[in-house]
Amino acid sequence: MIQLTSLPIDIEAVIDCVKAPETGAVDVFIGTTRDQTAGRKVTALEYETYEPMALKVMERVAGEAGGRWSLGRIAIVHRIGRLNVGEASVIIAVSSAHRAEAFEACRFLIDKLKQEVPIWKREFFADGSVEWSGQTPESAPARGGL
Amino acid sequence: MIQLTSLPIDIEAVIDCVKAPETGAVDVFIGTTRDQTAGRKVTALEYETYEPMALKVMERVAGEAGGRWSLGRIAIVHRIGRLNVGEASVIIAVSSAHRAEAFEACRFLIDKLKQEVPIWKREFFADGSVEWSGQTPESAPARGGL
Amino acid sequence: MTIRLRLFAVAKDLAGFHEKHIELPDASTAGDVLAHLANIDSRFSRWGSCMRLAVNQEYVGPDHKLCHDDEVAVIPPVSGG
Amino acid sequence: MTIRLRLFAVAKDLAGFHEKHIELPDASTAGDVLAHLANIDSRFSRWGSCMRLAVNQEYVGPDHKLCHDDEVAVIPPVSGG
Repeated sequence: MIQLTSLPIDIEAVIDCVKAPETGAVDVFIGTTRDQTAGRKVTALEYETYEPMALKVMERVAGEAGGRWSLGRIAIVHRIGRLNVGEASVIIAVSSAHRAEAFEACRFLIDKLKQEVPIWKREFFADGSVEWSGQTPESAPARGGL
Repeated sequence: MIQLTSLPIDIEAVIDCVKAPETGAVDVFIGTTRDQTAGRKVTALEYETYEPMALKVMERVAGEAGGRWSLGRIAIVHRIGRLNVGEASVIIAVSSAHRAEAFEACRFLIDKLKQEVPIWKREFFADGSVEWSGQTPESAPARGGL
Repeated sequence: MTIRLRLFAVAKDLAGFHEKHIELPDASTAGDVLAHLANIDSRFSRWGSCMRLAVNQEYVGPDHKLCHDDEVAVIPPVSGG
Repeated sequence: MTIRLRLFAVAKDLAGFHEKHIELPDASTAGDVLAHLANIDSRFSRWGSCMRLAVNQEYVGPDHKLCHDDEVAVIPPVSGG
């Protein structure tokens, strides 16, 4: 289950989708939107995506995890569009026969998602300003290019 | 939220209980009952506990995790009594501002639970036999005592 | 002294009871409780090395000195999760 | 050749459009797309070092050779999760 959705994420449905009678362990990571960034109060958030590429990259990283660990099923669901503070923005669920593999794969997947998947967060601050999150040219390490 | 319950675990309620607007990461471990043990088909399971001590030990390991990592909230809920195959027997949920801490604490807690908390699983096999799970005197390393 | 002995899982099955008040000599230790059980049923001797002991809901070593009215539990290898 | 250029997040805001067909000389590379954008708006020069490029929904390096009809996306630093 690899999905982008503009509706609230049904966490229980995602977990149910990875459960299987032969896999006794499920690890789940849930990212929720925070009420502040660097001390500034956030009132709402918006996620934009490059949908076909995001789905491709999510499928690829799920495939990489399946190659590295012996897993049951993997679910990655990311919320898109406008969110309130405290809502789940992402859920990753992984089942496996042994818990170490579920934990390691789940952590690998959220790390990869945050590095690779083309999704961008915009925060709406209480002072009225709206900003894209993350690196700016000033904060970013050089990556080549221009 | 530290609980033993003979009712099916409401996973979403447990997760909601650890979410907080200042903690953006939640890691959740769910153990589900498997349909076989060492190749033998299991039809049902029963968990017995020494309830007051189990609650004490769960509180203690939660306190240890809170001392080692900077966490939001911790929930540990274990099911007791008769379960069908595929049902959740345990859920551990941990929230934190940073995901590394949620993952590490959650894994620490399930490892500790499996080593320390006085809960015992009995499996009902398809061939009619019923057995306590885990170590026997033959498989166990010596621990002192008699 | 009298202690309240509680047995769980396989320990309960071996002894045939869950809970009982038992009399022990003064200055008995937690380990003496396992010796007492081994007298009831010799299979406890085989299990002895992997049974843990708890006094008043805290794990203790076999040398822990018991007091009158202590709740002493025999904890077979746990298998929760 | 013509490519389909797609911009997201801060790149879209800087350029003022989300999607456009643009003409490039034959044998252009993905990196040339960023140079093209820097001509439109000099702020792209500052961002250049942290924008990544994707051709047909796969990340590529700046030397990747483009083909007619490619979908070329400018990927600012991602912030999902």
